Amino acid sequence: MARSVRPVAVVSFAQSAMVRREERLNDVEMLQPVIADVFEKVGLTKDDMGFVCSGSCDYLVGAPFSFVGALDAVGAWPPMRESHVEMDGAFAMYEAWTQLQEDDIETALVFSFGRSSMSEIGRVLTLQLDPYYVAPLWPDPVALAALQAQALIDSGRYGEADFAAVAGRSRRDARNNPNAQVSGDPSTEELLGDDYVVAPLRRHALPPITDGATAVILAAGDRARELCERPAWITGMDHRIETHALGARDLTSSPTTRRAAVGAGLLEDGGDGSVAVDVAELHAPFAHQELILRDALGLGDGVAVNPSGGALAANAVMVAGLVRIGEAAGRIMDGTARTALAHATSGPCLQQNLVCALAAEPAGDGRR
Amino acid sequence: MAESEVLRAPHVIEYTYTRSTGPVIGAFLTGLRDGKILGATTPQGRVVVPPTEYDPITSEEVGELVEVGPSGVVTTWSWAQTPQKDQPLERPFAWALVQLDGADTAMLHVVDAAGPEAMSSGMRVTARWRPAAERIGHIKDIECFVAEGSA
Amino acid sequence: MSEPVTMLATPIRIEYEFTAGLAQSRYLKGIAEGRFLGQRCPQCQKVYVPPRGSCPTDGVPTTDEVVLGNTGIVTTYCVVNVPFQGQSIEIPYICAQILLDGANIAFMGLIQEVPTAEIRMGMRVEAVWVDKKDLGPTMASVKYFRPSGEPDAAYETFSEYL
Amino acid sequence: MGQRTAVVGVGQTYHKAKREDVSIAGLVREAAVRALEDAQMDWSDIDAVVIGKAPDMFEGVVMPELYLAPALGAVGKPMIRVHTAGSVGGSTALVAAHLVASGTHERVLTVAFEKQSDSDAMWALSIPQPFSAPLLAGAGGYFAPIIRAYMRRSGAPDHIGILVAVKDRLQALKNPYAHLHIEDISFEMVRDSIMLWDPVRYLETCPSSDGAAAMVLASERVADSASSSHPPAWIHGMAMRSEPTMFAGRDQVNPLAAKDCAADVYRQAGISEPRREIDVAEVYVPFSWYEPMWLESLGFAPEGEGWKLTDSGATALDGGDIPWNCSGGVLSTNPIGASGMLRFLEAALQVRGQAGEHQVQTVRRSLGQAYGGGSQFFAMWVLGADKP
Repeated sequence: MARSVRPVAVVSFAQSAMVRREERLNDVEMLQPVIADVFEKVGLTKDDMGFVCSGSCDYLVGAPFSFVGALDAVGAWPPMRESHVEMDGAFAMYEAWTQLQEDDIETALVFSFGRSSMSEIGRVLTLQLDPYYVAPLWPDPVALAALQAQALIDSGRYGEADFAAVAGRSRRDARNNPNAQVSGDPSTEELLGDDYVVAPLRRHALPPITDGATAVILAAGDRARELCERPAWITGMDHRIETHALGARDLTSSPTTRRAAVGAGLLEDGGDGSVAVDVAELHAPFAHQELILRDALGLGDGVAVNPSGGALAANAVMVAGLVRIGEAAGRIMDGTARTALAHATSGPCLQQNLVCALAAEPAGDGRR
Repeated sequence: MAESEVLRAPHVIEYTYTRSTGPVIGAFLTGLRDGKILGATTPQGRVVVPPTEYDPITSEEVGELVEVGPSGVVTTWSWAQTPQKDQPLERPFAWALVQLDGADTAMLHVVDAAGPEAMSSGMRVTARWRPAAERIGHIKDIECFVAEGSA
Repeated sequence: MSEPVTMLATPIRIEYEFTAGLAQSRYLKGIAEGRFLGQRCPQCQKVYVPPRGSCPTDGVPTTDEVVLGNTGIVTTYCVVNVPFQGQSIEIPYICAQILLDGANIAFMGLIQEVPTAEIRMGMRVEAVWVDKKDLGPTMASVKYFRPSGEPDAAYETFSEYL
Repeated sequence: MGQRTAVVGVGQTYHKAKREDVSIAGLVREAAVRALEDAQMDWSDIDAVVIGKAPDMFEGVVMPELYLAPALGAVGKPMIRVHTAGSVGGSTALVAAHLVASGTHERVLTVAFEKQSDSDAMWALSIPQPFSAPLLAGAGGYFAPIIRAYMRRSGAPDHIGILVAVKDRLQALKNPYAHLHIEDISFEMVRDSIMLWDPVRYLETCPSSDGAAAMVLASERVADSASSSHPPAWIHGMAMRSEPTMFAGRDQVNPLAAKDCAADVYRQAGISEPRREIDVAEVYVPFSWYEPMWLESLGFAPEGEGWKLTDSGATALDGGDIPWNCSGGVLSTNPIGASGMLRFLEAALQVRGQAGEHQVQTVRRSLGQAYGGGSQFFAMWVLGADKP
């Protein structure tokens, strides 16, 4: 269903430094340089944008309508065609991408911002849960992810050393990412010396608490070619949600990630095919979730997974998904990859999953 | 401006929400208050616990409510060495998905156990109720689950 | 057996550590000194108060600081006669949009020392501050605005700010 | 505007101050099930779900679409959550419509709701923020000075706001779903109600409601073969516009974003004289004075003369040539997140001939409009009985 008909590409990507706590700047001040940067890279201004869409969450700052003021970082004047989702910026990009499938606009700015440091982030995320049966028990996100990790261990497919290996590789890759928050070169043995936060998850298997902002610019057809030497063409994009009832899911798999990859044109429907891309940026906030996602997509050893360090290196809530798309697109724009997959997730234990397929060439027969 | 000159202040959002339950959630909570656990039957004959007004996969309306448990099987668990604010127990405990006898889905709750070595997937547990006089129609009317035979 | 359960009470408390940011911190430090500090947009030259750090129409940082006067114009107003949670003033009272001299944007302020029947669009007002020793980086430092006694401003001079 | 798109199913809840008989899921399902029944579809027929609501603090559930996915038939499907302040119900419908117009999906369920009685809207909207000025005026205090500015600018007499308040409440008596049914509503009753935010009286403001609205949007192929007993309402134009809350020289009475949004939607629909070419309009009027103000912004009257249309009775269901808010509007029903979608939905009801007692005779084209924030976010659509 969700394959590009009109060719649309990511032509610019910018992000703030991802930090444990942004103490100096308010949301507008944090966003403003990122927006300026994403425009500057392609020599555009806000007046060139056909559509603007953003993603953020009121509860992160504890204020209703917190996205309203953030628009001042763009300067919404003259009035703009503009919308907002209370979701990760990756979903805002999906909205922009669908609207670009219609012919009346050529460009879109997508941005998101989130600071996890201001609130008791674990408790904020608990409020995502069923308000009658689950939230009143106040399970924190680590507790729920740990249930998933234990189920994965029980399945016999992976163990704690595999989780540590994912975390170690993430930190090594993050050394090449100037915006990453957590990097280093720890051995699996060292990491296995970490304390449990909620067993079987040790400290290294958890995402950091991160503040940050990000933005991308999308452009259609020839406009993309004018703006960018190597546009990262979106060849397909899809997202799918699972039931909220954790006890009605198989937590060790991610069928909706696979379904979204089919929707994005990366896999055939049915069968046990594998996604073949040069790079995959997977939004796996917890180490074991990367393993679940790799299996769901059938990623082989030839795929570079999370060369940015992924969400274990920086995980600004509402931002980290769109950063995955930006990082994957960046590899195509800098010529280091021909094809890429980006994934974003939302909700407890990978409840909702988005897959974006990117390539150095537009999809198919160049229709329209 | 130096970082130290930026103003910071605490901020609190606090409210006691009053949630009307509707018939299905209300029946489950009434059951808990009265010391029994109810599940909802889906059109395919599956029993959903805790019950929602709808099948958690197909969204079809559920039918009859049936009593399940109070014992069941741990399908997965995790160990909270450091309990957090508002969580059900103040000493270290296990989070668990428990599939009650007679149910086709598992529910989230906690297990009071001596330590992680006392926990395993597949273990049988049973509900430990709060005293009847303290039960109000809340998921915490079940104080926790405990290993079957240890109650 | 007692009545069925139909209601579930769920107390929720989330604590935050709020950061004012650079622009608002500067503004509040000005308030602590008993003056209003605005910021000018380098592109459109408009002066914003309170400043938010970015020009809402141009999307560029506002960095030039402008010291504004203590007086201004009531551009429009309403008389509040409804109690609500968190309200600290006895009703009825006047709530007005005040355009400070030198600013290009009005903000909401409390008007006192004038009967509600006598307030009008264009009235000149001045800020009344708490005692110097009580000044702090908080909007509570400005007690309210009151008529300054100057002649009213002509409608045409502020109609573009409505 | 992409491919042809139509409304093929609509549903709403009975709106009340407190819907204490349902859970949040029960509330949204009540509207969604009615929309599916109207479209003669099942959960499994739906390709994607788009949901909208105002701030999460109203219910204390963060991103409630995660919890509501299985309640709304979204399992295994795309689900999007929109939040654009008070305009959200309208924006949500438009995001859903674009999913069809872009060729992405063929049948999209869109839902908007608010269960304000889980908390208190006045509390949720006025949570004091550190360092900000203490909130002086509550919700209506923001709009009352703007209304005063309109009165000054247009020279409108004081009774115009009362006329709208009476008219919309009379019309609500013909809408069984409306929250307020004030049987003995009268000019005197509104005039004598307490002046909350002078110049705005109590009965010139909207209530706080629990409620939900839902629609099924479909592609041309699906709409042509739809088995619903009512005809499709085709989208002839749709637009969104935003501008900043505050900026130097901003016209708060007649915001440019409102005018631009109207101009865009009329251009798409080929409308040059809205009053003549549109048969009925559902417009977001939470304070009665916003009717004359939007009559001007939306081009139904020249600037400064909207109140004359209201005064002449032109906007009344009974005898007016351009009836506004036949359902009773936001003044009679206000589940905030759903209020905008109700405008869009009522526009569809009129085109489809489903409005019952508040149906306008022979509707070829209708308008739905929603606004939010500080009169800064706008969403509009024009629907028609004929294919565009």
